Amino acid sequence: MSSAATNVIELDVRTDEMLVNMGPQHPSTHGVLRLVLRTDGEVVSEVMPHIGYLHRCAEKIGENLTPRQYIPYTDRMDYLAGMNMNVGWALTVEKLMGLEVPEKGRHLRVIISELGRIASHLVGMGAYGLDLGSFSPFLYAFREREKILDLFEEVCGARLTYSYLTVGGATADFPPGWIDKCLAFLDQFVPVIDEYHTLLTTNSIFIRRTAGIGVMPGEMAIDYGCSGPVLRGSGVNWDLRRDGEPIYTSMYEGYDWEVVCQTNGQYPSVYTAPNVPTEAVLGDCWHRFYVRMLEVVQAISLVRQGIEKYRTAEGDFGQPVKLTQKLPVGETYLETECPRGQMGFGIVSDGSAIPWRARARSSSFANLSVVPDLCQGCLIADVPAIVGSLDLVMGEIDR
Amino acid sequence: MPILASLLTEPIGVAHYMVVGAVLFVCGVVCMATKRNALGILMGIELVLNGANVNLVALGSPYLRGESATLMLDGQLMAMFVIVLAAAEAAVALAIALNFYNNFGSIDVDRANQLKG
Amino acid sequence: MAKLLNQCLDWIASWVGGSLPDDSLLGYVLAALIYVALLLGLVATSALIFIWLERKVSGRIQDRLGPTRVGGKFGWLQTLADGMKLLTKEDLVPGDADKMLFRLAPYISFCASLAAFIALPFAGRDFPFVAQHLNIAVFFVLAVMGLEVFGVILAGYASASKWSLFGAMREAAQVVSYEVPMGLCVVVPVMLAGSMDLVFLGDKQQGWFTNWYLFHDPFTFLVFWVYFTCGVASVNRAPFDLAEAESELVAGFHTEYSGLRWSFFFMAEYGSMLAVSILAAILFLGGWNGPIPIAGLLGLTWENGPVLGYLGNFLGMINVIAKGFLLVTVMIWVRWTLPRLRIDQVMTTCLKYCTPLAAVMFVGAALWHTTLPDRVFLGLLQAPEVNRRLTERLPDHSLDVQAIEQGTIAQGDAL
Amino acid sequence: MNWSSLLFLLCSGFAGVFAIAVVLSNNIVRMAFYLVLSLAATAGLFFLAGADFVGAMQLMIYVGGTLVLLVFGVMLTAQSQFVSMRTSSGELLTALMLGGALLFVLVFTAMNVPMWQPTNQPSVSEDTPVLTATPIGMALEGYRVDQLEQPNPSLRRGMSGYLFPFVIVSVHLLVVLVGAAYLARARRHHTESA
Amino acid sequence: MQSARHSTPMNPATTLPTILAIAWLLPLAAFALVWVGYSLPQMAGGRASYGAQRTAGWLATGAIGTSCVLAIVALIIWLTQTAPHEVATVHETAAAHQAASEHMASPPTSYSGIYYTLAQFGKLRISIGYYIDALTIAMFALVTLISTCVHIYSMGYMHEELEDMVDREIATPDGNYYHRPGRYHRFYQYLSLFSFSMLGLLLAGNLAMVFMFWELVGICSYFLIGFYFERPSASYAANKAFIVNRVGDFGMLIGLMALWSCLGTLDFGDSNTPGMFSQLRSEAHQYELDAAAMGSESADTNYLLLFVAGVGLFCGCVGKSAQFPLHTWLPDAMEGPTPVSALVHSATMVAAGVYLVGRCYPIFVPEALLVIAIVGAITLTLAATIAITAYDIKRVLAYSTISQLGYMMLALGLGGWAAGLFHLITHAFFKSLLFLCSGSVIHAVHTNDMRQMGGLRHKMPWTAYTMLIGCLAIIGAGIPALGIGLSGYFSKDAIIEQAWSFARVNESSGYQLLMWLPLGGAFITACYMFRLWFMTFTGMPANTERYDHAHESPRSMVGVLVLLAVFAVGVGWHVPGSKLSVTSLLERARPAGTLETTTGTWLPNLTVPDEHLSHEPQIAIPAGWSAFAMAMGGLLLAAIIYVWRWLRAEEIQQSFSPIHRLFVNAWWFDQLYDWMFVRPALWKSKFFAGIDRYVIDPFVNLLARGTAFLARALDLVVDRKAVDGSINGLARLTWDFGNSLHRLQTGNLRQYVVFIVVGLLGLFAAVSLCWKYALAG
Repeated sequence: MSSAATNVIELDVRTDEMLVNMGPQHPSTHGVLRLVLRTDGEVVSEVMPHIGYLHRCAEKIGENLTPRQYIPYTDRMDYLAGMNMNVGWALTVEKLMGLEVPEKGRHLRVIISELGRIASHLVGMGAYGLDLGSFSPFLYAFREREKILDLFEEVCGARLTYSYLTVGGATADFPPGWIDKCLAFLDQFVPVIDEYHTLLTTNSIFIRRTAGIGVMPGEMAIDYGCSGPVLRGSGVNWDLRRDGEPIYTSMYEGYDWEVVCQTNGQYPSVYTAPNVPTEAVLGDCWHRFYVRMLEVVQAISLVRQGIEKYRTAEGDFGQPVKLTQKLPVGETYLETECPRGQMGFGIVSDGSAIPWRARARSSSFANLSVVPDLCQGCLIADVPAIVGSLDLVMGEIDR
Repeated sequence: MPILASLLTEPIGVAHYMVVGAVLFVCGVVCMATKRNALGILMGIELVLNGANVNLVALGSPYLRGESATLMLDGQLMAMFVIVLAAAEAAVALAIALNFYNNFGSIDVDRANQLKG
Repeated sequence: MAKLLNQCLDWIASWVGGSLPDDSLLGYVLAALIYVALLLGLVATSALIFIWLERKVSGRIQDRLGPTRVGGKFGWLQTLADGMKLLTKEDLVPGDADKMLFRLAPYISFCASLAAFIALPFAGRDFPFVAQHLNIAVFFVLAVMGLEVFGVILAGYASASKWSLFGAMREAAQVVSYEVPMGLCVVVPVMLAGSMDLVFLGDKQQGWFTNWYLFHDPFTFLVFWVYFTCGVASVNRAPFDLAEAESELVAGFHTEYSGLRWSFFFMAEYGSMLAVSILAAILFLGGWNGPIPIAGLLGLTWENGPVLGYLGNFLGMINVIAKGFLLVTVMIWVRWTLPRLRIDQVMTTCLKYCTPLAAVMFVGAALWHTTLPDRVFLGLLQAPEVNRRLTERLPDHSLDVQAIEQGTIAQGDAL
Repeated sequence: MNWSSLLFLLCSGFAGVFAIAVVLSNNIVRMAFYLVLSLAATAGLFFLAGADFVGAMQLMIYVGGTLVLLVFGVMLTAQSQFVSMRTSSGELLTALMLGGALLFVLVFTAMNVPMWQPTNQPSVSEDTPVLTATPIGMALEGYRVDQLEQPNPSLRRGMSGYLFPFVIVSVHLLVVLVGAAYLARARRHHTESA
Repeated sequence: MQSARHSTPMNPATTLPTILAIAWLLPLAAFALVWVGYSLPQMAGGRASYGAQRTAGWLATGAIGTSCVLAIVALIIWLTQTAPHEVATVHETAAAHQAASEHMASPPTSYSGIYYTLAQFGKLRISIGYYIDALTIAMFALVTLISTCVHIYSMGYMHEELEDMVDREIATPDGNYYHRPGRYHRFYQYLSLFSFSMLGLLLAGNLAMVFMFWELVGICSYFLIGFYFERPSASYAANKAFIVNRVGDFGMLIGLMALWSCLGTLDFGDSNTPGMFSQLRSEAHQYELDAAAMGSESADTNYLLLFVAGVGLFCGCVGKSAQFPLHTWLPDAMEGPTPVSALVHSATMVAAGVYLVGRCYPIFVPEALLVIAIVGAITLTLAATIAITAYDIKRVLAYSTISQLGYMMLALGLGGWAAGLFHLITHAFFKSLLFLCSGSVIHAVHTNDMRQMGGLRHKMPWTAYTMLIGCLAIIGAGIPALGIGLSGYFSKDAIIEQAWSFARVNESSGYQLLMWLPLGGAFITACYMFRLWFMTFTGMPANTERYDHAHESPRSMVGVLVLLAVFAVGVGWHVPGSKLSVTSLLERARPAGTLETTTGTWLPNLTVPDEHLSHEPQIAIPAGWSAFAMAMGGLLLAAIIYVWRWLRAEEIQQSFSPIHRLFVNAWWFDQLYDWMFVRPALWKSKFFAGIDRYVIDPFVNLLARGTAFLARALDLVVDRKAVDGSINGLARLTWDFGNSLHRLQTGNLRQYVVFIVVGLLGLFAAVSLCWKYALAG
């Protein structure tokens, strides 16, 4: 025996480490993420994410188009929450131009982007169930998402790539009767959330699969630059809608809401949801999922408030600026709270109508970077559970 | 050879079973004598035990011989014990093989010659 | 059956002046062929129905319609259409695969699953509907169903795909482990009946549902659920479908399979599901003896002559199959409801919960049985006469319990 | 030829051919596969010989348990360089020759003992089922219900049961289980600095 | 015995000797013509032209062809004009055998007479006579047929000899190859002479004439082996063949003397005086061997003399038929041209030994037969083992020939008269086929080494597949269940059945070996024959250059191959629609009294069984199946090693290197003889030569250097070698002993298993001694 003061652990069987490709064609990587797993039996010793399969030169394109022309490209970044992308880019340009959106337009944006958040979280939730082998919740989630998409279609004519919210406000106002339809949807949707909780959140197998898995402490989340539900799932009380730049926080001025995050062992009680199971550890997959579920409830409340305010607001909804509007010389950067986290856009302008440099900072990219750390020593089955709980969208990462 | 020729006309006797048992036994022995893989040798042992079992069962079978001289139930009980003990043996042998594999990084029994004289 | 066939053939042969001995090979081969055809028909048809059922049930569960068109209504011919599609698919074999094993593996799985039906009776009494009446049928069925795992393991190995290998290893670990609690559960009704003969076990539960072993005592009631859980696990159905977990292992052991071979794995899976369910039905749910003894009430019993008895058996057969289908439907329901367990959790479920539970139930049922013999339905009712009379049918060719008690038979004094 | 001869031929043919395949095959996984088939065919032989309990046991314990274990071991160690290891032809030939000699001797003996030659009247018709499960169970508990008519009391005494071996085997199994688990378990060496 | 039973217009008694005499003398005429027309002028310095050389070939071929036609005519006459022997009825049941045996109370039909009396010394008459029976006729047809085939084949094979020839085997001192004029005509001259001698040997009516032609074929063989006499190896081989044969002939002479001294005649048949056969097996004695008839003082002495005569005659046969221990010449004889190997050294001349034993069968006592059987058994095993390791294609065939001759001898020795001779005939066909095929291959690739061949079946399909037929025939391929097979199947089965039958009658384990050896031999035969075929014709070409130049042989050669292949397939069959076959023909010649079970006088437990007993199903079926299994096993082993390559030949050689070396060096017989006979002779001569030259000088020198040398020697020998050496030696001995013991403990698991099996077998052998169901029982 060596004299070193070490504890040598010999494994049961000396197995060879195996390199396994999970993706880019794999049912559980939601697109074209490629994870190279180094496994020892069922135990994963290392995960190496490989990205770039969906790279489309989005930033470079931004240097060739005017900001309004660029709006459709932002749709294609986080294609599950195109509306939120639109609003992020629009706000950045507005910040550069010093534009201010009218009151009505502000509430319109809140309604639309919170609906977008619901739609996005529904996919995240349903697909997560799928990742854990439960198929039906996925369809339940999509059923409801389709209803939101119906609403979106009605306002802008598209179901996925909306290009609705744009620099200066929106392309159009809500069609007549749309508000009622939206409210009707929300009324119908609230009880459905309980079904989701039954099928997933409180399901004991679900809890066993997620609680205590992929635990990420708050500091680590901050270190890695995680944001959105991933960050808040680790107990960091941070939401740009509250903590962001004024131009963004002013959008939510007058809204009554709380950041969904466990503080002092408690989630905000305003949003009704099942209790946290004892097995769950703050920062694990279950909490990330749970935060998303609560944010859906939160978004419902925000939409309802937004509708109230919209109805009473006066004036124009905010006409879009000219397509070839010249930009002032300067540089600006703005992050907004998208469903997946902080989506930042930056512009450097030389005074022409076309930005000299367009930049996008993806939340999923930062969230993905924790995968190698979280998956250290987990089981193969935990990899989809962890990756799914981060709710990544490759379109955003690869841009 | 006569037994082969008469197989079509004669009823099956203990001798027939014994021939099968012999084939299994010899295959097992040859397997043990030719395989370098420890697990291959283990398989040879299983074959050998099975060859013996065939004989035991045949001698205990009421269908094959006069009842007065058969082993009857004893044959079957012996065979059962053999099966059970073979399972035990396989478990231990497998454990040894895996341990060997851990220590040598190989399953080749030719590597296990460190104690040779 | 074979003798009967030979006699029939002899009778036919006598028209042309020939004759056939009772033990002619012809009858035996014919009988075997008939049985195989019947069982294959049953397994294949029920696989067809189950696949359709699976799609329909999952559709309904998920707020969809499922197949609606093929075959006119309800898409009832959808499976057939799928089958045709599978037949026309290219039969792919990966370049690095062990070709022979790769090709053989689906058939091994299917054969094992089909072989379990050899010993499964569909009706009992004087003329049991069973291909091979074994007095150790329970044992045999369990043993043969354990062989299905070989096909899966070989498929996993031979595919030369890492995902397949993972699936195979999981399956091997899972099936071998679950055989233990499953065996323990099965032992409970075997102990109550005192026989491993499935026909006998079924007949012991004659009469109303009160005579079912499910309701025999609280322990058997629980054991049934443990058995069902283990059964689901041993046929690799969700939430225990680790071997083919699509979100983790792409498609597990059959990742590389396509077309007909793939469909054989499917058939094997559904065949096993049916076998496990029918075994459960016979062991716990009275087999061919319904909740209400319709056949008995209608007078279709063997006491009233063979023809009526035969008709009663037919009813019984429908009863068994219906129960089997019911349990399979439950499996389908479970599959579309629950998430999947992780492999270590599957093993924990088996070793930490199912096995001790089954062992405790076994002891409990044994104690119950000794304290309250000849009582059924949680000990509330007296066992009906017919059931007690059946005790005499114990395979006791010289077993004289009294003689043992009086010590005339030497106990193992070799000790 | 009657049906039992036919089935015997089939089963023994399978058992023998696949046993030979085990010997001839170089690939360890295939060997395991052939072994499975061979042992399953042997179980068929047991059924034919009227030992259905032993046959089912063979299927369950041997084929279903031991061999799965074996296959497990094979897969744990089946790295490409160990999947097929050749022995030198000389050894192969020696083994084959010796095996041939052994086979000859065994077959020769099997065919030369008149006691073992087939008789025209099997003592029990092949169609009457022989119920073995209960007598075996009783024998394991120490009662020989099949030996009640044994005229020789001393023989009866000696053959009266298998309770003792049964107990020994069960203890043995327990020990083996523990031992195997210990052997293959993770071992932790706690070494302190000198 | 002159049969007067038939008085048809064409009396076979007169026509047959005439026809056969013409057939016999025709080759002599050809020889003489070629000699006068070609060789004499050449000796005087003349050169025969290309066309003229060709003519010589045609002349010889025409002569032997005519002989062949005549022989066939004789055969037809025989078949039509003489009544079939009663024994020739096909034997179906044991009862029929019994009946047949009783009918045997008459000797076979034969015609004997004298063409010309050379000299008469008292009772001993030396004459040119004839003894014609079915065996003579059959052999006549066989020899002329094969000889004709070889003549035709040689026209293609020897075409290089038509003009000036470059012998690439011999390098002249100036670095070129040796040039010489072609010797085409001489080749045919020798072939004709050989044909004449061989036919004379077959026709001979007495042993003296047999001896004369015996020597004549020996001479021809000498000429033909040494055909390329410029090659040292060829001339060495020719000398070796000649000298080794003389050793056997010496024994034969003793046998002849013994016979003559007690019988007073060497005639086979009764021409004027009673011949040997009728003296020894008189009608009065139920044709049983009657030692008393020999007219000596006591029966024991007579028996001894008979034994000596038999063994002596057999000695000659040992030499001619290359049996152990005089087998060493035959492989070397392959130095001759391949057609010669086919004709002389496989099909005809070497079979003359077997023929002679068959011819003189009535005079062999059971003990002499046992000697024959033992020698045959040893030979067949020995030669077969050597053949496995040989790489020279012709040497493989040569050893195969020796082995097959061993089979024939074994059959004769075990009482299988018809079996042995039947195998002689079938063997002649398929072995000449095999040799001619190998000649075709050698012709194509210009090498004898099989390691240089491979894949040739694509290049020369006719040769390949005719050779495959030959191989199948020699291993005795057939389907036992249907009773269909190639010629070798019938003849080899007959031998093995006889061996089986012998082993059943004689229970002592030594005699059992006489059954197991031929069975094992069948395995090895199949193994080496197919090794040859696979190495030559299948697989990848080993030497691409040779492969690319290979080509199918000319039509004259291929045609002969096909013809012989047809015979190799069908010579064992019945003529369709009749019961006529080679066996039935042979049965017509079976000597009287040899179809009975006889026991030895000195060895009472030695029983030579009646040959017909071997056709009983309880012997024939297991024997047939085991022969079949053995042949298939050998074929399988060859395929495993050389086609599928599961086993590697080199590895096997390595692991069994002592055995391999033994086989490769042909059991060290050549070396043994070299040490035992050649070297002593050389030493002796050197010694006597040296006495003259070296007796004085060394003696003086020795004295001169004596003292110094002695001192040094004492130091060297006594001190260092003896004293130190003995102590060191003792130490080393201990060390080696320990080492040799530790070698057993290899730590090799598989070896331990092998030890266990060996122990098990040993245990069984021990048990066999006392358990009645085990082997010895």
